[in-house]
Amino acid sequence: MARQTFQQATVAAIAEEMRRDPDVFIMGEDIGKFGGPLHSCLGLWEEFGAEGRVIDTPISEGTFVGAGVGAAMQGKRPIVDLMFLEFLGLVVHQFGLDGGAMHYYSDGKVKVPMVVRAKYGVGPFHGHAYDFHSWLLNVPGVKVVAPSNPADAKGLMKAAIRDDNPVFFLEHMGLYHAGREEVGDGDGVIPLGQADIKRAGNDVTVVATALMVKRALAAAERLRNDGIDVEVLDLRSLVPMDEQAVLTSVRRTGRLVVACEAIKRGGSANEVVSLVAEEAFADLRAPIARVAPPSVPVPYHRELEKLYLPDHDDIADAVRRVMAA
Amino acid sequence: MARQTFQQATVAAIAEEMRRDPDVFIMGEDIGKFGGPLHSCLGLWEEFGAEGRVIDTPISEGTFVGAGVGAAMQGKRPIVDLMFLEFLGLVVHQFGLDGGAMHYYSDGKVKVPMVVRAKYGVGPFHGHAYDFHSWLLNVPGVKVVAPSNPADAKGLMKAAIRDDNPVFFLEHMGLYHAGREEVGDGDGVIPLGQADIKRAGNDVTVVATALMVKRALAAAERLRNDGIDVEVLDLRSLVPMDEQAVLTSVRRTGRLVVACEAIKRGGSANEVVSLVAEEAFADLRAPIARVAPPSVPVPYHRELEKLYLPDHDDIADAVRRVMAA
Amino acid sequence: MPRDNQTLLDLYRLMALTRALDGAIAEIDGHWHGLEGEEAVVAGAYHGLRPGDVVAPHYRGSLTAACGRGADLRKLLAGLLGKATSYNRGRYRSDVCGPPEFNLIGLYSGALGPPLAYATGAALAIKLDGRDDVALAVFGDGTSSRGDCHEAMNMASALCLPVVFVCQNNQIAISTPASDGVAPRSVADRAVGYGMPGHEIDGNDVLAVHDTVQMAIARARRGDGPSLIDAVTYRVAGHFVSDTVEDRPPEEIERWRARDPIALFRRYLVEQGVIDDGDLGEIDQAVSAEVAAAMAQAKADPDPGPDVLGLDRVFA
Amino acid sequence: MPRDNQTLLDLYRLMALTRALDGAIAEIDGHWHGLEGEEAVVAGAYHGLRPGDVVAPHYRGSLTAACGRGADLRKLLAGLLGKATSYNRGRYRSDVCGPPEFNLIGLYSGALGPPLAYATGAALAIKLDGRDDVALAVFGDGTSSRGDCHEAMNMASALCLPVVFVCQNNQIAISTPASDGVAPRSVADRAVGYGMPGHEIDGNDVLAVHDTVQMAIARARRGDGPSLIDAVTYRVAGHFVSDTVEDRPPEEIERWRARDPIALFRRYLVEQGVIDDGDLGEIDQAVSAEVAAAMAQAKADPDPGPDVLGLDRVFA
Ligand SMILES: Cc1ncc(C[n+]2csc(CCOP(=O)(O)OP(=O)(O)O)c2C)c(N)n1
Ligand SMILES: Cc1ncc(C[n+]2csc(CCOP(=O)(O)OP(=O)(O)O)c2C)c(N)n1
Ligand SMILES: [Mg+2]
Ligand SMILES: [Mg+2]
Repeated sequence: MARQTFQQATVAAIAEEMRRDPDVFIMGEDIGKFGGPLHSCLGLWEEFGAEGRVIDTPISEGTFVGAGVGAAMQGKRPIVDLMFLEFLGLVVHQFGLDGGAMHYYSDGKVKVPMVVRAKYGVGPFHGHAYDFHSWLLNVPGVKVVAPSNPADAKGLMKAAIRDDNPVFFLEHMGLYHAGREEVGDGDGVIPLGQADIKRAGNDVTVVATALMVKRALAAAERLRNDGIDVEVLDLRSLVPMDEQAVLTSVRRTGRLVVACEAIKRGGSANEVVSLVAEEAFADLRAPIARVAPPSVPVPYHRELEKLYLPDHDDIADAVRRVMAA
Repeated sequence: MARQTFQQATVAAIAEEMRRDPDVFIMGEDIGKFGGPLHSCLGLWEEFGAEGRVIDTPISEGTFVGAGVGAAMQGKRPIVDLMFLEFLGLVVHQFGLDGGAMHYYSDGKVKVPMVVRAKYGVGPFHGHAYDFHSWLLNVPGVKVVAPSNPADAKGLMKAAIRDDNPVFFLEHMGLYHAGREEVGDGDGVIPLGQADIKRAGNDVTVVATALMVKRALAAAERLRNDGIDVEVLDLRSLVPMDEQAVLTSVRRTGRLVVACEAIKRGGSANEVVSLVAEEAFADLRAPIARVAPPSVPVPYHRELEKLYLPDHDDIADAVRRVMAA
Repeated sequence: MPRDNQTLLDLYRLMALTRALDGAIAEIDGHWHGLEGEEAVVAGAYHGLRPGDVVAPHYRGSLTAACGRGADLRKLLAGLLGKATSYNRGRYRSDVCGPPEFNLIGLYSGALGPPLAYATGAALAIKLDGRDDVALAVFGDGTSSRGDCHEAMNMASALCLPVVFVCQNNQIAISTPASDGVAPRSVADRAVGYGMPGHEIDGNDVLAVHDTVQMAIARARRGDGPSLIDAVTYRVAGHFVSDTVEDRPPEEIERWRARDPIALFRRYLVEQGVIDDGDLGEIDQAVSAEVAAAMAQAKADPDPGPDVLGLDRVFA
Repeated sequence: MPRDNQTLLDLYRLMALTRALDGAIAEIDGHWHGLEGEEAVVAGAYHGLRPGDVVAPHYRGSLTAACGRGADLRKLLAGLLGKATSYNRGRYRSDVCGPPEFNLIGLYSGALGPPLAYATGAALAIKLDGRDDVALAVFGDGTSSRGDCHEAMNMASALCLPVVFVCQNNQIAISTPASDGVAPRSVADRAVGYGMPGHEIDGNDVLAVHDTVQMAIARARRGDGPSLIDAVTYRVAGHFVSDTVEDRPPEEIERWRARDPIALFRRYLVEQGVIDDGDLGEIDQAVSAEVAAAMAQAKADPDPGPDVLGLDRVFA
């Protein structure tokens, strides 16, 4: 066991997998000697650089992600550091439409085992916060992972690297260097598609990922004083989604709040809402509530940014609303 | 009045707007003398080509859409023919992230009045069917229009061209040459954000756009024989969405089915579901049902394609399900 | 460049097969993108590769690439019809996407350009694995305007990857002449900007194509990095079969028809005494018969059943 | 190229202002992307434009472009702090995105590359409207690897648009030397591939930059189409202020520091008898005072209130 930040745990997972499997390599901009923006690849160059397995690329997102697809088709297991999720629009065709379709269209003959990692989210790094992961739910054949803490980040990154499909791995900048937590040093793979109850409760289910899990937990603490017992369900991966875990929880609590950092309109929270509205309607005792930023671009001034991003108060308010309904 | 196909009505709207406003121009691949794939621009070259307002571009999607953004910033009103919606991933950054943010980030000083039109959908043209419009709901600042018939196509295209924002205009290839209908020759602008009840009914609300409207109407006819009275609500534009129309209808019928051609997971249908699950829960008498393709890439063989795409039977089944619940 | 008679005859056979396929498919598929006039580029480029080499063919010529690598004709044609006997059981079209078991990278979506990145990635894998295979990325003159082309060439050069870029330059993209869509006269002019060798060659001369591609492949195998070849030919056909819009001067089309690459090569083979007219005719007949038989079989092959939809087979 | 003393002094002033801003901002913003050493490129490129000309500056130098076009210093600095008095009331950052009322195109998302397309579109609008304005698109050496660069240059050439492309080539992208990220030695080598003039110039010589840009602008105004200029300079600063990773040889940095563009230009002005050292010092002081005053005001300016969030102001 070691105490590690989200960034350290993620890099540790990558390093361990690179040691385990010589087909794993990593590429992206400034990830070599420089260590990657925000230290996203710190130490990898020193250990694997000489083998040519840490590759600095030109600023050509579509093509280096596409090169990841092409290398994966040849049996390698590329990890591509996209730097920021904001650049998803520059690579979604290669990663998603093509990369996600190859296994199906080839009747199983092509596999595309690759991971694209990307930083995002409102945090100490002031910029590139856009959260467009929701698009990927509507692209067949790709998986989406969004850990909320260092230990999950490590276990999920290992699973992502070992997965035989294109996996998009979200690294929240508000969590990245936000403190150390215990992280196992063993293999500790966390299978994709297993949600985790971060706090058990009986009155209402709050479904969240990444930073919103932290905020939901903070909201839950406050709501305890109001006598409201909140269950916080961390999806961990959005595709595949642990639908059973969501349904089981909501069937028990009868109430659902979904918190998400993507703007509300068209965000991935909608998938959770729709699942429950279709499958657990009979058990619902109150309207479902979404907590998400308004449908505006992320504003710049820190005070506006605060207004933009849901915090524990917003989540708590939504919980109170569904409790009162 | 004239009897026109969807394609003819759309081109007529463009021609009329180009006559009305010299700032309107159109660009894209092979839209000049060639007339555009599937005749998407037939006749425009002959009338406006000499003025340089019908511009053939190199195969550079991101850049010609970006050039549309840049020209719009200068006060022009570009229409960009993207050819196929399948190429959205090549332009979503320029059109959506940047184009959609400029008005907000500039505090209203920049306007980006442009239309990107794109063909898509399972139809007689065998290929490029992918429907990824749902992404755009999660991008601040862009509008999304998806007409279901020639008259709507004309009125909505006019509104899109006159709109001061980036508008994505969907042209379904299954509707494109699928028969003539009466289309007014007057100005007949249909404001974006006004849904249309294509069939009034009391038992269940079916919300749809584009080809799914046609199929929902066919389902409604069949369900009449079962004594089920279906209301078919055509959203016409997904952003802005006519939330009031949806809520009013569902509050009356108490039941909702949403039909959509995008794959189910993460599709725009979810936004309608979420709206209702949040705002009209008390009036819902049954679980909500989504009707959408499975989360696989569009298969090639026509029989597989048929299995993939929801038809009137699939919609009717969903209606029966929510009626029985 | 030394070449034996077998190579010459194989090249001829691949050109003849390409033409025979073209004719047979045009009869059944109004949307077929014919390649009359471009056979020298595709045969010259796709003949003589090793199994470990990876090819991302231009869509127009994709079937020739598959044939050149040993794919089964009947299965390919079944793939055109979406039959259950095709390489992917009808899930996807074979005319733009070859069977990956032959190290072919296809258009998995319909977008031109991105496959250049996939080929570049294949070359990266080859380099990482220390193989001396190469990747061959073929693209049209129209496609050369996509940013993918620039990024792939620049990156292949920066990382010194074994890729050979070939422009199947038929001087038109749907209706847009290369002179309007591609700013310079020759795509090969771009090579200097990437610090790689650039070759502009006669794309109707199958030996020029074959020799130049093989030379560039040899360079790549040696670890000396990428090359760019601009093989200038002409699309005698329409954009696709039922494309009736034709704005090019008839004389221009006729001039190129007169330079038909198959006729040119026939003349060469006979003049060089490699083969006589009669034996060439026999090759033509054999190829046509092969295509006809494969087509008849493919047509008779079963359609895919609902199980092929495979809702649970998206993820590996 | 004929130039009057006023132009020379204006160029000097813009360089001095750039440096003064650089120092003042570095003190308050650890994430500021400094441009010590690159002042000649930005001053040379952004001085002398007409109001109707449209500029998409490289992000590093965006403030200089705004100043060169007449934007208010205090408002710009307020924009760095997100204050309510900034051009957009705190909704967006001014360091990478200039006020559009000065015909500036900024980075509205953080992605480098797409603004080249927006500039190309502005040039298209200019051409459609029959204006003789131009668009100026400036980008870094690293950014030159993006497909956007290729597509914009190719399209501008194909449509003969009035765009001047300038590479602010500081020979590095974050940590990646141009030699690794940009395959050829000179970005100007790409011009031949687009059939446009290419110029490689000394980016530390403000007059070389100004003259070459103005020449290319004149060409564009005449309707003769785009040009590409590679202005080779050096990023003496780190990638951003708190960037402590430095892998370049100290001698290399020192060599370029010795070629400091401001010092070079000072020497020239004095040698040519345009101005003496004392008067130059006065300009420096005036500029510093102006920056200090604007910064003090900006700091004291109010933060935006919740109304600025403007949930209903996304759509026009
Ligand atoms: C990214 C992209 N844009 C547009 C198209 C539509 N399209 C299909 S074929 C074609 C022409 C391609 O021209 P070229 O590369 O010269 O190939 P050719 O058809 O001449 O063989 C176009 C534009 C596409 N498939 N992909
Ligand atoms: C499309 C895109 N990729 C990556 C980045 C991250 N990034 C910010 S600055 C920078 C370096 C850019 O290099 P260059 O164009 O040479 O400009 P310089 O920083 O040297 O002025 C990078 C990679 C970005 N902003 N946009
Ligand atoms: Mg072509
Ligand atoms: Mg640079």
